[in-house]
Amino acid sequence: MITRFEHQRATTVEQALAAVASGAVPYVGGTELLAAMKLGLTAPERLVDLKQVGELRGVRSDDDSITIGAATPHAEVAASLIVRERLPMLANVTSVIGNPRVRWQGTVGGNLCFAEPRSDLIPALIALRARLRLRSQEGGRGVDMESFVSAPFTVDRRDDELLVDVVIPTGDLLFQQYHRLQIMERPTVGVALVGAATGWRLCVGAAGYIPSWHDAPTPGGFDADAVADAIEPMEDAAGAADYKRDLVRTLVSRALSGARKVDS
Amino acid sequence: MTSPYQSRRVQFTLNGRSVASVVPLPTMLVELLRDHLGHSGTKVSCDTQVCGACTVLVDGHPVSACTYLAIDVDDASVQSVEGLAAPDGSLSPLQQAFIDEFALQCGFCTPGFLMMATALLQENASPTRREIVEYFEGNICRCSGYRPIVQAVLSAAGHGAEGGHGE
Amino acid sequence: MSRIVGKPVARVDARAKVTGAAVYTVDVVRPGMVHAAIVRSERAHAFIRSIDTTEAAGSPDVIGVFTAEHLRHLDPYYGHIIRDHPVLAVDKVRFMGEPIAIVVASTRLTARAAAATVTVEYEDLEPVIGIDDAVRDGAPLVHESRYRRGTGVAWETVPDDHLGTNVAHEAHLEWGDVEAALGAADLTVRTTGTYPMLYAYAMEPYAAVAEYRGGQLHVVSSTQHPFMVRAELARIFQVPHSQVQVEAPYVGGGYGSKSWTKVEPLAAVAAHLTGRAVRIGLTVEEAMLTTRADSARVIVSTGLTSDGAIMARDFQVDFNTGAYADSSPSILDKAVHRCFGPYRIPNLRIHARLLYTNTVPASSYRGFGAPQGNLAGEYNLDHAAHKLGIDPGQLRRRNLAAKGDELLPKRRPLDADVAADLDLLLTSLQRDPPQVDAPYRYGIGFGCSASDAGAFPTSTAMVRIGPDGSVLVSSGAVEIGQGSATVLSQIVAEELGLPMDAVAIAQSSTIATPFERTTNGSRTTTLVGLAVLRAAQAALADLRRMAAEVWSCGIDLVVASDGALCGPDGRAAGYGDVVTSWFGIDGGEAIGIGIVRPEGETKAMPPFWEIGVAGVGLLVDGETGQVRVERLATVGDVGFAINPAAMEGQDLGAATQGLGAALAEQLEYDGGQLTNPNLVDYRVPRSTDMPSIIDTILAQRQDGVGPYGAKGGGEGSLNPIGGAVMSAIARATGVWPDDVELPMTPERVWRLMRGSPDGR
Amino acid sequence: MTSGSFERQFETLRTAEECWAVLTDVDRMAGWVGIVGQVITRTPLVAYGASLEDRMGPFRLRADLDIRVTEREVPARIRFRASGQDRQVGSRLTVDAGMQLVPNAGRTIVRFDGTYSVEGRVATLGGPMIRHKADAILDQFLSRAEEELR
Repeated sequence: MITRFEHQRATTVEQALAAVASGAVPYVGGTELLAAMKLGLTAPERLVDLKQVGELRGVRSDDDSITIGAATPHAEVAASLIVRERLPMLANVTSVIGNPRVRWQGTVGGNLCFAEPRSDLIPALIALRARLRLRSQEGGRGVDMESFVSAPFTVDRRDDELLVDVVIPTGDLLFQQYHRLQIMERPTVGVALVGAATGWRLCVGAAGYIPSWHDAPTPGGFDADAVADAIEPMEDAAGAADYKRDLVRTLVSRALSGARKVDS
Repeated sequence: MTSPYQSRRVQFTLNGRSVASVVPLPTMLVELLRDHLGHSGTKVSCDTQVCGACTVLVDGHPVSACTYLAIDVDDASVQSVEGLAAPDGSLSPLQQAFIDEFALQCGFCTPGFLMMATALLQENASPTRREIVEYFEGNICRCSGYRPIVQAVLSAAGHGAEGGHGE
Repeated sequence: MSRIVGKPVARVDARAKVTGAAVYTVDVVRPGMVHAAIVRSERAHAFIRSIDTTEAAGSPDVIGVFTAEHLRHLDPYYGHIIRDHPVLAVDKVRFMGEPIAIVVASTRLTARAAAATVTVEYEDLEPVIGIDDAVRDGAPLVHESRYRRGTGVAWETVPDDHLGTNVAHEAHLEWGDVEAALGAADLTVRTTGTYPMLYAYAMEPYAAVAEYRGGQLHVVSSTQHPFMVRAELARIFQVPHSQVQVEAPYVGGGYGSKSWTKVEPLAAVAAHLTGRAVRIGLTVEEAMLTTRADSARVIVSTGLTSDGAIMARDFQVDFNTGAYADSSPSILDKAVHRCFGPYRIPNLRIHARLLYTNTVPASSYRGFGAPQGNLAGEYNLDHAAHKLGIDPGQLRRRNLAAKGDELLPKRRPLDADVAADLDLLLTSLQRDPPQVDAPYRYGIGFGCSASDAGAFPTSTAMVRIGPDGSVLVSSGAVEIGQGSATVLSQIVAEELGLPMDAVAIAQSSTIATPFERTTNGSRTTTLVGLAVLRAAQAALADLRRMAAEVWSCGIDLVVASDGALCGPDGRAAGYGDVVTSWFGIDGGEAIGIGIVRPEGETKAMPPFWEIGVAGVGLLVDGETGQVRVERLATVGDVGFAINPAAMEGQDLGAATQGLGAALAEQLEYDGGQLTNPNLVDYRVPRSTDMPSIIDTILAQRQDGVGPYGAKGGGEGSLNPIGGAVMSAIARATGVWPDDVELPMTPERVWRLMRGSPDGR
Repeated sequence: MTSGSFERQFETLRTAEECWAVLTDVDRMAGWVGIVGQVITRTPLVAYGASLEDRMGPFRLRADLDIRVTEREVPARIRFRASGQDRQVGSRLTVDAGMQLVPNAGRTIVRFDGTYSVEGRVATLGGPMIRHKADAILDQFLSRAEEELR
């Protein structure tokens, strides 16, 4: 049951910032927010629609990084030539989220800020060492992707802030692969493995309450058993804790053997 | 007594014609089409964005009209199943292929599949069988086992019975 | 030589369905129509202490709020076998989600908002959820009082009186001496098969629009059984059938789940109490709280000789049927007939119980009691073959009943060649086995089933040939997607020598079409087909009589040819000309009635045996337990496929639902609450789950009683899938458990491979 | 329905009387657990009311709890039943819990046990999440209790 709410549509970032400063909840596609509102799980009194804020949408790049506007639909990221060329793992991840409708309605920023624990995008961006830029009427700040999500559905964003974009460093990438397994509607386990000249990062998403990530100088520095033991598996319709832990072990092993093949 | 909800006017293009309606804010796009504008071809089933029965195109892209605020299509262009056939009643190649391939039984999912297939062929005029299957991940047909639907899209895309190139 | 039957003629409903023009109950709008929302129980088992509707009654737009108190002047119970189901809960709720009150308002939004304000005080009772809860000593009683028989007691199912227990119905079948035979067997294999609680998921959720027209109750409903719903409504309101009209427009999927009465009484009492046209349109979540399929535990022991001959089978069948009986007593009886398979079994004993629990009431679903028992029964034979070192196809061939054998005493002998069907299946299934590498493993599985199908042979139909020679068929059978509109039209076009576009069909309206008992049991093509065939022949005979009078010749001299009549001396006239000449004006019609009843070829029951012969080849990921079905084969032993494309569509659809049950679908209860009443957490097969190799084989031996030798199909291909998948997984993994349970989720397969019990 | 049970204990140097005084001071205890707002004492050691509010990102659950003491023996043990519902979310919470104070060689063993259940919409969406949350709340409560009785 949706209760009463007020609604406004922003066309500029300034309008959007003013709206969130006055307590409005931002949304673009509404794939998560409207679904939760329909179930009565959340009842915001004010909404602000960001679909028309052009500044928040699109993929930009320079030599060392790719920047994705928070209001960019997943499908647009997946179709971006520059993303497909330099961040094939991200192109892959954004082309398997939900279904084609969710990928046109849903956006990168919405996915990150909603922080459903069973997300493909969050572990991928942690492994890619993405940095998020937020703004409020007071000013802006940056947050590393790995410290953005603190608990299920809980992120480091104040109600008066907007996530503006995601900056992904691409300068020294050597390797990027995402292994996933999905049993129900959302991913069951996602393992992102990214190698860069400065080091390797492995992130496990979806299996635990929050993503868990590990750094190592080479892929040989990761241990699948240790990674699996480190997660606190979330039991749900897809499986109990022991099963999920074993899935993590299997997928991490597969990811590492993929890296070894490339390495050798 | 009056409705407890605020209402707002929404004006948009529906299947090429300009339309307007005044709706309570919580109205979903599918309710606007079905209940306010009498376009009942678009169906509601799962109501959770997984079955695709409510698929319509907004500005050319497929959305779940069950979870899309009606007021958000203000100024937009919406295409529903009623807009697929030509004004003279002649069917689109996809519609004809669905008939020829027996790609429907109860028909409740059919409008959603047709709209998804329309979106797919706009994105990719010559999809492979695998691409079609994957594009339909979010559309449920409980009657057919999907085979004839996939075949219909292949056939409308010009692959005929050969089944497209590659898996 | 047929012109129209036996060919993949385009569906007559296709154009309406691809343009969005097809009208379903959810699309029906009536002048002044208002909307009902249902207040549902938040408890699984409780006495209702009070219901406070004050706030709802004063809410914006609200026209009325009604509880069981408002129905006291009616006879507000339904249930066609056991009349145990109150329209609105009376004094007590028996499952979480049971309707307690109806709120009628001018919009759906405001009706739902008002319904959310109704508060109910409960006095909790201990809930009964599982089979073991229901049968233990001292179990709380779901029903305390005796109920009356329903209006549609099935011909072979008579409700028992089990006052003081949770057993709603029992059934028993026995011949030979099972104990002695099991004692003498070389090998006895025991299997416990647990079949999940399933939701049919017809994509159109239950909906009904009710109103009074000139004092007559008129209900439009998404139902498979308009005439049976009429009977139940007439009894609730205590009026003659003629005062109640029920019609079903296009139905958005049925699969059995829209059999008998569901939401129609709620809409009807709301219309009765408000005097308005009232629509009830459930959400899928509410539909999942309306009905489901019976879950089951089936224990089977089979005794065999060392060379694989079955000596005896002993079955214990327990069905969890939820809070109300609905069609489940009949389903239980059928499960008894269908669990042991199309085999010669010298000694057989089956005991079955139907158990009330505080869960969503179970009712019909595709297969009607067959899939539940087939899982245990067929896996058990594969397990036996494995233990004996015999090829599973060989073991079956050795025991399969032959055409003409009696599967059930005093019933129609087997009218199919199941061994030939099995050969067709295995040839397809064993073709080109894939090469697989670790961690993947491949296995095939298959099974057989025989169902005493066709429900009851009661069917009437009418064919009218109009003044322009075009034809209107009237049948009470419902178009639920199975293609009845097309197949019935094909039969009439064939019989009258007319093209398809000269034939139109009107269906499923108690006021506009003649009586049809039900649209279930795979009966429509065979029995309704026979009725329309006879009606077409009768209409043609009527037309010939007219021509004979016009031409003043003997009727024997008038013959039909290519859509026209020819008489002596080279006389010929189109059908329309004969009609108008006879009536003497540009009007009139020739009318034919077709009737099917238990007489002649449809006297022996069942009207036909519906055979299921199907199998899969699947890959198991040895590390994650994920299963990918690579190939699927079905044999539709349908006698004659009047529309082969539609028939193959039915077989693939049925098998696909079987795959859902085998691998993913399951309604889950935690305490008294259904925890996955949505399509996100109740996962049905998607396009990506489908095998890449699908072979829908049709076996057409024209051995049925239906038109041109047709027999029913459309359910059979579901029945063996569960056991086939289980056996394929056992072959792939090399692990053969004694206890099997569907769905085989990746987690269950993983536990099977590791011998690891559930870690929860 | 999502349900769970718990059983925890710790030992303190305080006497049972001292523990009792702290562990029946509802206003003080309310501050230990983030999700409990104001507590109203209707009849001391018999009936209380409390407001509960929990948030997980955008999801919010609010319920007025009715708390009734079902057994008590000063200063040894107390049991209560708390129940309430969030009508907006369509969910109901019930907690049956008890505390036992067992003197043990100059120390006191403080034992808590109980069951909780969440029924309705919330339970259809996140059983594991609820259990996870309940564990966290219990941990929070017990660590504060242990701290205060150190």
